[in-house]
Amino acid sequence: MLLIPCPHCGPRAEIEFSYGGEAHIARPEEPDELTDQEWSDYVFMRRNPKGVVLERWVHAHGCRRWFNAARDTVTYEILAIYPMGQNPPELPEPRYL
Amino acid sequence: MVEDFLRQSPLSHLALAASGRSQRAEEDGVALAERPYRTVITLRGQAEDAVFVEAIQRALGLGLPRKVGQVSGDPRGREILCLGPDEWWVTDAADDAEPLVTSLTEAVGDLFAQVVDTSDNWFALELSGPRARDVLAKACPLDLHPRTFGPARCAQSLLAKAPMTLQQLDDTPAFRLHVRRSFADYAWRWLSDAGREYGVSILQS
Amino acid sequence: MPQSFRLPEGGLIDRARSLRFTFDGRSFDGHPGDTLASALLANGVHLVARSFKYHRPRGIFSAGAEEPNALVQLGEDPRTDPNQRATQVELFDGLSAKAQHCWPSLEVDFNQVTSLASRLIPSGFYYKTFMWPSWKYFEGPIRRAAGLGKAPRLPDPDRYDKCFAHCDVLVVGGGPAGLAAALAAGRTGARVILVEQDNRLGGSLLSAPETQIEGAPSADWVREAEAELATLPEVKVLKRTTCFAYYDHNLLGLLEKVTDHYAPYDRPAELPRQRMWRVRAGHVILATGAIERPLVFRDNDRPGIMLASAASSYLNRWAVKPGSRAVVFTNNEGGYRAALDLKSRGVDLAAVIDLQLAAEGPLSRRARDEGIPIKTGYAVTGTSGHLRLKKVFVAPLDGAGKRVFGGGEPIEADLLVSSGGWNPTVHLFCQSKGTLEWDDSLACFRPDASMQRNQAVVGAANGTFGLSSVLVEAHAAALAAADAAGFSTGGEASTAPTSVEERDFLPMREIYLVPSIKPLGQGGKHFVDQQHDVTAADLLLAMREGYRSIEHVKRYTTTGMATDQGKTSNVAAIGIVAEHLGKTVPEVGVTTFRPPYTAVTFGAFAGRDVDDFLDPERTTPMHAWHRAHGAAFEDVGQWKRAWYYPQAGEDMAAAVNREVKAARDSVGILDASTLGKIEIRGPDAGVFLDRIYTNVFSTLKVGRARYGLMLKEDGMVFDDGVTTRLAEDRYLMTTTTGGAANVMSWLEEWLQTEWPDLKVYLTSVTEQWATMTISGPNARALLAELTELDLSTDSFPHMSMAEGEVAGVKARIFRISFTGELSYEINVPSRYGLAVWQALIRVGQKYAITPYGTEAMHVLRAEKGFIIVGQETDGSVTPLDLGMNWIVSKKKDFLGRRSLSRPDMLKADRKQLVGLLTEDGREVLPEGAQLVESNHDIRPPIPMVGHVTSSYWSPNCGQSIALALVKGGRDRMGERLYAALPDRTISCTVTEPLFFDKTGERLHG
Amino acid sequence: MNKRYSIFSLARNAYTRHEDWQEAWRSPAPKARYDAVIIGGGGHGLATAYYLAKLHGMTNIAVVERGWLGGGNTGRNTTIVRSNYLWDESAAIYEHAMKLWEGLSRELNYNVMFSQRGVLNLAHSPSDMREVQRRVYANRLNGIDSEILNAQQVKEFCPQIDLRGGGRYPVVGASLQRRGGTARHDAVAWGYARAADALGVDIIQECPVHGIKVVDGKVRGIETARGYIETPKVGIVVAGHSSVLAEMAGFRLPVQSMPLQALVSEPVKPTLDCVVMSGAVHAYVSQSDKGELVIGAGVDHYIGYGQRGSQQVPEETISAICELFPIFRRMRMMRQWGGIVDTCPDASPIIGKTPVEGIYINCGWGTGGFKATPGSGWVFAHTVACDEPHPLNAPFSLDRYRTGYLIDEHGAAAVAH
Ligand SMILES: Cc1cc2nc3c(=O)[nH]c(=O)nc-3n(C[C@H](O)[C@H](O)[C@H](O)COP(=O)(O)OP(=O)(O)OC[C@H]3O[C@@H](n4cnc5c(N)ncnc54)[C@H](O)[C@@H]3O)c2cc1C
Ligand SMILES: NC(=O)c1ccc[n+]([C@@H]2O[C@H](COP(=O)([O-])OP(=O)(O)OC[C@H]3O[C@@H](n4cnc5c(N)ncnc54)[C@H](O)[C@@H]3O)[C@@H](O)[C@H]2O)c1
Ligand SMILES: Cc1cc2nc3c(=O)[nH]c(=O)nc-3n(C[C@H](O)[C@H](O)[C@H](O)COP(=O)(O)O)c2cc1C
Ligand SMILES: [Zn+2]
Repeated sequence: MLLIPCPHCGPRAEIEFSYGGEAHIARPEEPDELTDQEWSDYVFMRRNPKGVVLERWVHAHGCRRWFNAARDTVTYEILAIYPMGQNPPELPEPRYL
Repeated sequence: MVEDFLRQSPLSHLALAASGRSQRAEEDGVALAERPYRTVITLRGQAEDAVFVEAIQRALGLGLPRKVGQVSGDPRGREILCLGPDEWWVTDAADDAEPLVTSLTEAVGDLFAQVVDTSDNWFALELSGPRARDVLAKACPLDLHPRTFGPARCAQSLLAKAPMTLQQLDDTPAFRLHVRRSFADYAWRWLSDAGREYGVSILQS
Repeated sequence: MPQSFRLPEGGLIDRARSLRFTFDGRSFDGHPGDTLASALLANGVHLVARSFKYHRPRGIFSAGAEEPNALVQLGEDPRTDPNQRATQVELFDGLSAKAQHCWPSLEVDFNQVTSLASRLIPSGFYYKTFMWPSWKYFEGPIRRAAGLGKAPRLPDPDRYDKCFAHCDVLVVGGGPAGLAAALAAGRTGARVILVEQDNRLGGSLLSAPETQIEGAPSADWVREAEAELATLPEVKVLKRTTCFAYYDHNLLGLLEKVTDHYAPYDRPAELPRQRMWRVRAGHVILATGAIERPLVFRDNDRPGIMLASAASSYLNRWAVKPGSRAVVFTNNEGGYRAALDLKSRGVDLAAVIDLQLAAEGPLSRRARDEGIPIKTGYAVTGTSGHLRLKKVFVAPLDGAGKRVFGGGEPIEADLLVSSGGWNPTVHLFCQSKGTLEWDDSLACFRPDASMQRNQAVVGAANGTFGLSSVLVEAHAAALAAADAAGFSTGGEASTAPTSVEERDFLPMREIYLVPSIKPLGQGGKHFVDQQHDVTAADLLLAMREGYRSIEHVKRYTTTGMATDQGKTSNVAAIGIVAEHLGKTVPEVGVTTFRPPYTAVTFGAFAGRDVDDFLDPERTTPMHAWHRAHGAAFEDVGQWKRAWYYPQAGEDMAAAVNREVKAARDSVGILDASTLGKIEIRGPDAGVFLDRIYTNVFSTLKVGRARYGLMLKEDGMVFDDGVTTRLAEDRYLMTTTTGGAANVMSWLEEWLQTEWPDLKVYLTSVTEQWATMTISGPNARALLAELTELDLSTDSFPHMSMAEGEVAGVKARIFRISFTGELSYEINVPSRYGLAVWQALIRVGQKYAITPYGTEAMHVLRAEKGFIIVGQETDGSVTPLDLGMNWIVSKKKDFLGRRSLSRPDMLKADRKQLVGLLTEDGREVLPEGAQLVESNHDIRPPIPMVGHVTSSYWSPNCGQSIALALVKGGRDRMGERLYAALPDRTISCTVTEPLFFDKTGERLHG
Repeated sequence: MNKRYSIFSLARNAYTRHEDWQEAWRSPAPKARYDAVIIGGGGHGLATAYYLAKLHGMTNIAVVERGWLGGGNTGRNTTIVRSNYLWDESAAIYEHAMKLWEGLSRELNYNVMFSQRGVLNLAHSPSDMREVQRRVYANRLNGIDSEILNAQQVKEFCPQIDLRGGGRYPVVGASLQRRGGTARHDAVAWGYARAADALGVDIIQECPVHGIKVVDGKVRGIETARGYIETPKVGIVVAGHSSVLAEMAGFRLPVQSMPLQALVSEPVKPTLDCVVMSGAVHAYVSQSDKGELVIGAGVDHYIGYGQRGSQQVPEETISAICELFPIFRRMRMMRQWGGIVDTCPDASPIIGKTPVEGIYINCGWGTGGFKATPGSGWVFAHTVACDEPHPLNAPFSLDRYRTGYLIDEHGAAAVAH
């Protein structure tokens, strides 16, 4: 059970949170302009890195706020949290095979 | 005003009033009481908007806590719990929320804010006594040690499998636990069971 | 001969009291402080078990958690526990244990024939045979031969508990290292939890009474340490508590045995049997000690053969002589400690057989001085004795340690102890993904790099074996942890407890496979994993067959996969593999350490989350009424909903028919409180809803309501419900019962993450309101009796809302309908729900008001062709499939819209919602029935064109009705389809999904 | 040549003290060039190689495995085999696998201990029951054995279950596939490896692939820890690592890799004779031939390559097991572990061509691909050899996410094992 630092409530147990998948996926402004392929990329294609992932969490059983996190998917270390709408901080890029 | 006898606590089927004591028995580690009908108003608004903050303070006579987890006011009377960066609870000992809802609604007026009566959406229990933290530790992943939590603090978390808003009332320690109304029976039975090893007194509300 | 092997004095037992217990039907006595193992040994019982595969007689091998052999079945059904390690079972009065995995008895076990056939059943034999004619003929007997103890047959009557805990410093292990660490950290005021699996603190000191700390016997130091810890308010000491798992982010799992050690009649009823702790620790100090490594020699498994340190423990801690005449077999100085202990406590010491070419340490010197016969450069080449060790054979080794000379000289002995060095107990460290390094000087794996923050390993667990170094290291680690947690010693440097450094751990002679007089595998067995009967020959066979990775060796031979998880055997196995492959031990590497350290009861994992606490039951304000009126309940998510209300003599069908008719003939009442409700406010509320719903809400008039459909971005229907505009900037949304929480999160997600510019606030009010629906031609008349509101269609039309009092309670009333009848949905604050419901029932008597449950509701809505999300839809259905194009706006974008124009969404043969009428109207199609186009009996696979989603007897239509999703269904009106069931075929006709009041007159009543 | 395994060879070798057994497979050095390379030595990769050699005559091929054979999900799954899937496309491929399972031990001359002891999928509510019926009826029309049991029949088939479900999850019925059951996970990998090796396939372990050379949209070869290997065809069958390999080749997948956990109890004498699964309470359990209860837990809902998982997940699963089987509450967990499962948005696999010519992908089996091992290898071999999908795997194309032809097995496979 991870210990996730909610930006509003402080470190809390993973069971209070829900996962929201990859961060920084912007909904297309004009869906009609997209090809089927582009639209399906938006709906289905997600980064799945073995390394640092930028992802979204919501403190579902807490303050109910969404936030972004950078997490190493191998060590599970949470490297940073930052608000929605903000760009990720500079982060190390560990490489795993 | 509606007749009193028309209303029902979600625990009315347990007939707690008949069995309850007035205070915790010496030998029991915890006491448990239901606290139905308290006023709980959910307030949403922009903490960075001074007009909003001031309007609320004027309407309630209480400072609007800005840090999530902070509580201002009197836990046995009127208080404000900060639940999120733009979310608060105004709770009050009054069992009729309407006057307060009205004054808050008027206070926020056309501001981008929301005032909703949620008094019946939630149900409050009070758990107190020297072993109260031990009982809560069975249900809740929060660290409630006096160094990290205390009176005038609140937190949202889980009570076993029910979402919960928790606040500490005093150093007894006494805690008030709010669960959604439909979880009242579950929460009550869960806590009674978890407290069994320490002894549980049931208090009249 | 009661306790004839009990020494007259010493030991940490309470001789004043005796405890009576039985093993395999025989009665014995022991004392408080004993384990089952020590008590058996005190009574001269060594044979306690049979091995897994060959059913070899086995004894007590160790004195702790690492025990591979002495597994017993404890207690009687329903409180029976298989595979309990006798070395960890605390003795209590009335304890009863049995040998397991043998027949007819422990002494005479017929299954031992497998031992004779052992040549036919080497590792992996089952992969090579039993294929013809079929595995099924062999599987049964093999299954019966496998397994160890017996699972209970009756439900477990005991209760378990679970809790969370938090601390600044968690110290695992209550030996000298753990105690020193807990004291040092505790004195700073930090919150400390110290856990010790044993019932006593002290660890290895309990077995070494002669050691001194701070100038006093270590036992005194331990006592004082424990006393001081008890005075520190922020320190919690948990004994009988095993730290079994180290999960991410410093979450550790503990299993506390709360009442297992009490006699059954003494177990306090209010206490759980066991308690699981989940500790979130700021810092973790692992002081888990070390486990001795046995030597692997021929026939090293007989009762009477044990670890050298175990022998010392039995002598010193339990005052038990583990034998009368002993041989010590060692490759390092440590074995001499056991030799000295044995000698000094009156055991006849036949010889120390030392693999080393010379023994030059302080202990061996002392042993020599005391006249103990020592044979260096010698090996044990074998043993004899069936149910108990009788003889040990020894012979000189060649210089390389690969061969022995001569036929082996016999030595009479009933005890053989062996010491092959020590393995730091790195299990928890490795579970937390720490990496190991091989320490050549100590010949063991020790912790290398940590993968968790704030973690330290100290003492023997870290490969630090000298007592004073252990104390210094632990002390320093604890202060560092406390300091990092914000607690300091307050300026004055606190000093570590001191002890005289004992250098009794010297380099060893690394020989993982002790040679014998015959080639490996002949005339005896070199056991590596005793519990799984894996021999050195098995390991070699695996490698010969190409299973060379240590992971393959493990899985092919099953070494290390038994209940002890190879605590005493893994390193030996790795050593043998390394030697055979010509690699170094670290090159071969270890297998993955996984939780739990020792096995954990399922019940403890579940804690109190069993029976009706497994999942909360959510109830509505009118629940008690439904119960009192005999309702049967249906689970909808976590909610309990009234399903139907059978009256005397009615079955479900009769009750539902009555309820369905009542709602159309006069008036019915339904508890709809479980519907999700969300208050929405803000200047952008309308825009927001337009993006969420497929249809438009921004144009809705205040006071009016509209049905809406929500899609996920993939275009599939996700939820539906009616949303009402309460004011210019306020809406009230309703959702399905099961979807309420998901919809709320869905809305918040879009608002917070994608559209933060929209000014909208949401608040869930699901349980603020008790909701009751009255439905039927008399609904208006009934309501009129309880409210002053003008209910005429003009002032209160269909799809609108009004506020007013009902039965004296302020209410919101919605005129909406899920039945096709004139309906009012009355919402009052939950505290008044029951009162208003009762008022409606009371007044409704004159209209024969009938409460109806969810089943009748389903029938009523199906008669009207209304869908239920989750029944007509399954995550693969679009609004177009449902024929709901009318609700899909062409003018605006909304979530999921773009997906609807993907090529597959437009195909004509997509499954579409239709109605079905059976040819024989009395026949009700089963839900889920698959539809085919022809009823000719053809062979599968038979192409299916659709399936029945809902199907009911409709008393109002006087026949059965069904909804179905059918390929190209809208073009099949009037077509005949067949529901192909295993036992029959039902023919039916495709119709519009609408069966009753097709013009919708009744709605407007 | 490989010597055949049989009771006679076992006896013969007993006589020579097992000194003469041959290696189950060779450990050759990689050649500079192969006609095709399969990346991933799990069950699916090895089966692909076997069928490529056996059915398509491609024997100059290699399987390249980063660690040890079967060390991925093949070696860590709960071994449930069944074919009672809802949609026609799934039913067809899983049933094809089931037929291959039924003759697999003898085909491979390696006992994979395929045990058709029956798989129960429990229903706990009327709506569960509706789904059970829908699936069973579809199964039968697809020619798959599948039955509906009422509560009493469940009790008769598996007396250990507490029909009250502890009170909260009463068992109201179940579907039963009698031909379903379990197989020995490791043996499947090893049996395919040995059989493929016998046909000339090079099996190369301890050889991680760290690069894929693509020129002009065509694959040329792979970079491995043991050097560059030239090849015109690459089959990627690496389960949890699919996205990592796809990235090397320069295309994307809709796959998320998540931790899925399992655990075993201590071994006991036979106490459970069938496989029991319950989607509602997220639990599935069987007893292995060695005696452990083998229990599958749920997935963590976030990406993770740690091959472990969150502590609360097995906790929930074990609670559910205690609920269905109060007699197991005193049993003890002996070991828990995790795998990295590759999940697709529609819970169905992707088997087919990729945007890169010569690269084929077989992934997305998520929590339930062990049962498909023979069928998956069989169709994938066809795809690689013929450069076009077999009709059985054609619907499982990567392109379906574009067109919307999803095969959503979430409902029918709430726990997809
Ligand atoms: C806990 C658990 C329980 C499960 N239970 C069931 C069940 O009961 N029934 C069922 O049908 N399915 C089950 N599954 C799913 C099933 O295990 C998998 O779908 C299936 O085994 C996948 O097989 P595979 O051969 O594709 O993958 P794997 O066996 O994972 O093989 C992939 C291989 O690729 C290798 N690889 C990765 N990267 C590289 C690289 N760069 N270079 C070279 N090689 C590489 C890996 O080392 C690995 O050996 C379960 C899975 C888990 C984790
Ligand atoms: N041959 C040698 O020189 C040698 C070998 C081993 C130990 N020792 C001596 O042992 C001492 C080392 O002290 P130490 O404190 O490091 O080790 P220790 O063995 O004295 O104590 C470790 C303690 O940890 C407990 N423990 C282990 N795993 C646990 C778990 N998962 N949960 C709960 N408790 C657990 C054990 O029951 C034990 O009480 C020194 O005195 C050293 O001289 C010497
Ligand atoms: C069906 C099955 C049965 C298993 N039985 C045992 C067992 O009896 N003993 C054991 O120690 N591990 C058992 N395991 C677990 C393995 O030891 C190991 O944990 C698993 O293959 C994952 O590998 P890893 O832990 O090395 O990462 C079993 C695994 C599976 C898939
Ligand atoms: Zn928060």
